[in-house]
Amino acid sequence: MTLDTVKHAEQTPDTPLPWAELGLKPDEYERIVEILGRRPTGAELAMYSVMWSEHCSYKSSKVHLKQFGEKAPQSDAMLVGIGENAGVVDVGQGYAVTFKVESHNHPSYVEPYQGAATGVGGIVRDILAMGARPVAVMDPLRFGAADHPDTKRVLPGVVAGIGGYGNCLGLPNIGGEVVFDSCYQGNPLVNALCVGVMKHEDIHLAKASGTGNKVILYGARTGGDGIGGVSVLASETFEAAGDSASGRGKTAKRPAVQVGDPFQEKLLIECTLEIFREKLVVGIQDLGGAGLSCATSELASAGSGGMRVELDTVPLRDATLSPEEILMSESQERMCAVVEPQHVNRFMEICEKWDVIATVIGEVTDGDRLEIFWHGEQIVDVPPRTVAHEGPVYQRPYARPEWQDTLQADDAAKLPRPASGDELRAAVLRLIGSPNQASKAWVTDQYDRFVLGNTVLSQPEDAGLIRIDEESGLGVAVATDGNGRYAKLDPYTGAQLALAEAYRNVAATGARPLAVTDCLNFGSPEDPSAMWQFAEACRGLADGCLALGTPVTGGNVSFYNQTGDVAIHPTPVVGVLGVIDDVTRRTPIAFAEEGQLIYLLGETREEFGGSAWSQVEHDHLGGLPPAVDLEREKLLAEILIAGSRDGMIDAAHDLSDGGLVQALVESCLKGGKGARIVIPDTASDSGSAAGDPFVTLFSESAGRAVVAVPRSEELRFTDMCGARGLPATRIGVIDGDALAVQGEFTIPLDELREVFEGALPALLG
Amino acid sequence: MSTRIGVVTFPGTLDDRDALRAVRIAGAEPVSLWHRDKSLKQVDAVVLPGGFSYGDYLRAGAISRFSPIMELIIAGAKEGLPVLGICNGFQVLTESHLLPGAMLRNNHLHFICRDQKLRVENANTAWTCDYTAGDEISIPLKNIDGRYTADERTLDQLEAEGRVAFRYVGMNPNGSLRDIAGITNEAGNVVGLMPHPEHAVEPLVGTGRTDGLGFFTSILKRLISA
Amino acid sequence: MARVVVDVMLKPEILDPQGQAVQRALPRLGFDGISGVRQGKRFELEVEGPVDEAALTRIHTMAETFLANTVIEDFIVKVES
Amino acid sequence: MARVVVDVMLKPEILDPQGQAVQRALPRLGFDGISGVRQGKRFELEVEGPVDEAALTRIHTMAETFLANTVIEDFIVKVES
Ligand SMILES: Nc1ncnc2c1ncn2[C@@H]1O[C@H](COP(=O)(O)OP(=O)(O)O)[C@@H](O)[C@H]1O
Ligand SMILES: [Mg+2]
Repeated sequence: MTLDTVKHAEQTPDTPLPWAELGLKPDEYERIVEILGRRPTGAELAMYSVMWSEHCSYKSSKVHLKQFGEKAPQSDAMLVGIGENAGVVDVGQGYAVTFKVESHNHPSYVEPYQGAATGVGGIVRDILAMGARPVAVMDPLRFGAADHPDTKRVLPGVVAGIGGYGNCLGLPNIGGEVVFDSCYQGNPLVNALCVGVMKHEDIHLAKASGTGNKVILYGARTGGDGIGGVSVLASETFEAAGDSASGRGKTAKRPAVQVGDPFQEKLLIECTLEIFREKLVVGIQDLGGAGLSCATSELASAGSGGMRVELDTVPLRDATLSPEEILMSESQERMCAVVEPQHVNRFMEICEKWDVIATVIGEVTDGDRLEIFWHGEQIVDVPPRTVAHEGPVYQRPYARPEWQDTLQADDAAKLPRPASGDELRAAVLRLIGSPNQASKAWVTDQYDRFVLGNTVLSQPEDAGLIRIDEESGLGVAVATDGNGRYAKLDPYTGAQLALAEAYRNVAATGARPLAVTDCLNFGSPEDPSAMWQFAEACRGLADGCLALGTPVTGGNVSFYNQTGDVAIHPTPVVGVLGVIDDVTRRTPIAFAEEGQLIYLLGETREEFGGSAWSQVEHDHLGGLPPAVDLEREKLLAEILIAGSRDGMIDAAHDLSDGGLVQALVESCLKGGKGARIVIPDTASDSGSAAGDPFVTLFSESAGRAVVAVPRSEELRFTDMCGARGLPATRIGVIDGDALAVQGEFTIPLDELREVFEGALPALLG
Repeated sequence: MSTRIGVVTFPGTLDDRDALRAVRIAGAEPVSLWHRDKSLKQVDAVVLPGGFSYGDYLRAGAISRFSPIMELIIAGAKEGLPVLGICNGFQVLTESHLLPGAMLRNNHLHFICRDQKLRVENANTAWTCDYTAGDEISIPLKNIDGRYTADERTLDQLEAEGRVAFRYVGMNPNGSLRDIAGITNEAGNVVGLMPHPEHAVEPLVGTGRTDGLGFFTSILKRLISA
Repeated sequence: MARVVVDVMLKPEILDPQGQAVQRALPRLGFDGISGVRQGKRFELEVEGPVDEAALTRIHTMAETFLANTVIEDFIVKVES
Repeated sequence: MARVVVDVMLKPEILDPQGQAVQRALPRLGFDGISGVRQGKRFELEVEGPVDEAALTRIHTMAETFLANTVIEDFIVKVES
């Protein structure tokens, strides 16, 4: 096989290249030729094709994501915004926190364990690359129907993979989501979030500057992982250059599956943190999707000069890899650093201490080209910005699907409702025993939530809460939420509901929401309906973030979550980060003290579109999702935060899917105490639902929470709510060992527990 | 002079920071030890903390058992150096044959993380003397290879000699034989257990209980009175 | 009763962190001269009835669909004598 | 280069939940006639130089002290042809 050098490319302008097989469109290929003034070499083609893919270039989503910047609320907390590996937020006392959520959906369907494991690994390296010590992970998950046979393949594998990787890394898993819906049958969603902490001065960026500085690749050896597509370059085309008809079969097809090595990643983390401590790097980038292509072009593009790389110095796991494959390989657990020459020795010593392989593969040049050599011959000569930051941008057509009206007209209000106390009781048990509403302990018990010794709150609390300073008690809370059913009914509102819920969850722990990350999981951008859902969700999220004053700091887009023509529900997953000055003030969900008063905050309206009740009892999805009032969410959050800070509330639980009764069951079971509830009947206090037990218990109106108030604090608390204009309705008292709704039903805690905790084990074994 | 307690970090150790913190909270001086160290830095006792040393590849503890520092610890333990192995540390101790038996995959085959109740069966060891035999404590348990196994003769001997230091109460979380959660050597200086006392030393974090602090106050008491 | 063994190994091109960790440890333990280690699984199956063509075909299917994850693993079926 | 295989299996008296889980799943998947399943490990070692008596002795020691934990596991060493 002849090496396709730059010179060779100049001399053989007519050689046909497999750009179409690599996913490039004719006009995209034309642009590459235009940029280079000649045909690309195989290596250049490999780089452009992967960097211009949807996954790396955001070519369909960019025009919509722009709003997150344009509509960003004024925030002093934002230290690093969208565009870097992850956003960075000031949390006070000199600390900065970085967090981001990312998807690994498609790989997790193919190989659940490794797909999910490497999803965790990838997001952790993103956080590490910002200069931060990763301190926690979370995992928002969506699966097909709980009783579908393939769910029994995918779910246990995904959960074991997340646990297997995260536990071995020593990162506490502090929360996530597990949602079942048949729309995810062929397209499970595996999103992974990581939080990292650093001091302000430790923030690092992915850029290569300073002529003569060395480019060091360190971590695992490079193998053939995840390069399925590009092997065509190594095989047919060039093998048979000028004779493409011969079609001679060649090397084994490279594995598209990446295998994770969490032990290697743990070493990489500790090694990198030690390198940061000694201030040995100028710029740093993790290797994720698109591997070295991405790392080298992004570092060079963001820096001031050019870069020269000797590709044959890359340590390999498989000696037969071609240069194109090395550039494309997605082997895990690798990082790339730019280091001043006088620091290289120390850098290498630290790597040696941690048994991490490190190699100087190139250096920063004073030009403006990214040049890559293979045994002395030049195979890449490109302007790095054109690869990394100036990919194609599409204005995909989008249109509101015609079925949207029909769907919204199919109002959930018409569904038959439980009429008697006994029927209500039965409906409660079916609700909390349904896969989506039942305890997720089967999943979360497989995750280490204690490691690092700073976990203040974790599952099943509203948000995960981590102490970041032992002396002062400074902490951060993170929650992720997303409801595909709501978003299907109305993607604009659905995205805002996801945001509002995560925001509320963070506030419920007593933390002040500061910033947002998001993972937007949608169908094909080439389908105008899915594209409309995406556009609406982005608009909703951007408007919502502006209203709440919480900027989007980063996130991820996952398109093509569809099988044939059938897409998943549009599923924007939103993560909100908050700060709490003193973690001893945190509010848990548990009802722990008998005699404390239970207050319902916010207004309850008759809102059942997309509700858990409509799904569990009627397998119904139609109507409109609950209305969003972001001013109200802000007010609720202020009350929850003040209540926690000033010791007025001892428990708080946000209300979301499943409504009031779901929250009451969870708070009772967590605290091991019952509750006596009286359905409020004064309309002014509790909204339009007053007096109707079904609506009060099952409606999913947003902007609500339940809190437990010590009797001694009642007056102070209700005064505060009254003065601020937040409806606060006393609905009962913590008491006994049953959930009793006066005049309707009583369910002993033991019975609730059996149903709530028994459901997933019964399904998953 | 203050009491120096060493905490070993192997590649892949995770709970070393927590163990160091627990030592500090108990009032001793925490000393970090590195797996390649050729000296024990004059510590009075050693903790082998939890985690996944060498990724738990091959078998949990099998690779770290051969590190340079383990040679010193094995020799020291035989002369009476107090050694506490927690989780992965316990696995290292059985792999080193400082404690009998072996740890296998949990019988349900899953990683399990829970607040686990134990009974302190032997309150005479270097690491349990601040407890009373029969005390029930709750501390976090988190592992996938936590099923304690030994042959019948060894088990009988352990029982007969009072060397079962901790037993699971209420629920056996992994199929450990005779509900064994932790054991001690004959001399009582080497103790290993699967659950994590170092995660239960502060009221706020972890499970919110401080039932694990006694391990660290025990050793302090023992060393000071010695 | 006959015994059939199914050996399942990661495909050669797939990263084998376990084998790699073992290999790296060997020199430290004083074992030289091993240039590669791969770690896989071995299943020993006790088969009722005769191990004929039909039985082996069934076991092959079982290995392919269940014992091995053919996305990342290869397997072989052997009759133990 | 020669290949030596070390098979490591749990001793017969030790409970093997992995093997049992496989065995229990088989009938559900439609595979009958398997009365027992044990799951163990298989190590494939690439040996530099000749695989003579001396090399095999060394590998045997390695298996005994490292690859297998003889408290719970048995092993055998085989030269692959
Ligand atoms: N996959 C998961 N990983 C970790 N924690 C999870 C996961 N799924 C659910 N949880 C946790 O379980 C609890 C209940 O989840 P959920 O009912 O979805 O909460 P909410 O409705 O408040 O968002 C939360 O603490 C959540 O963080
Ligand atoms: Mg919640």
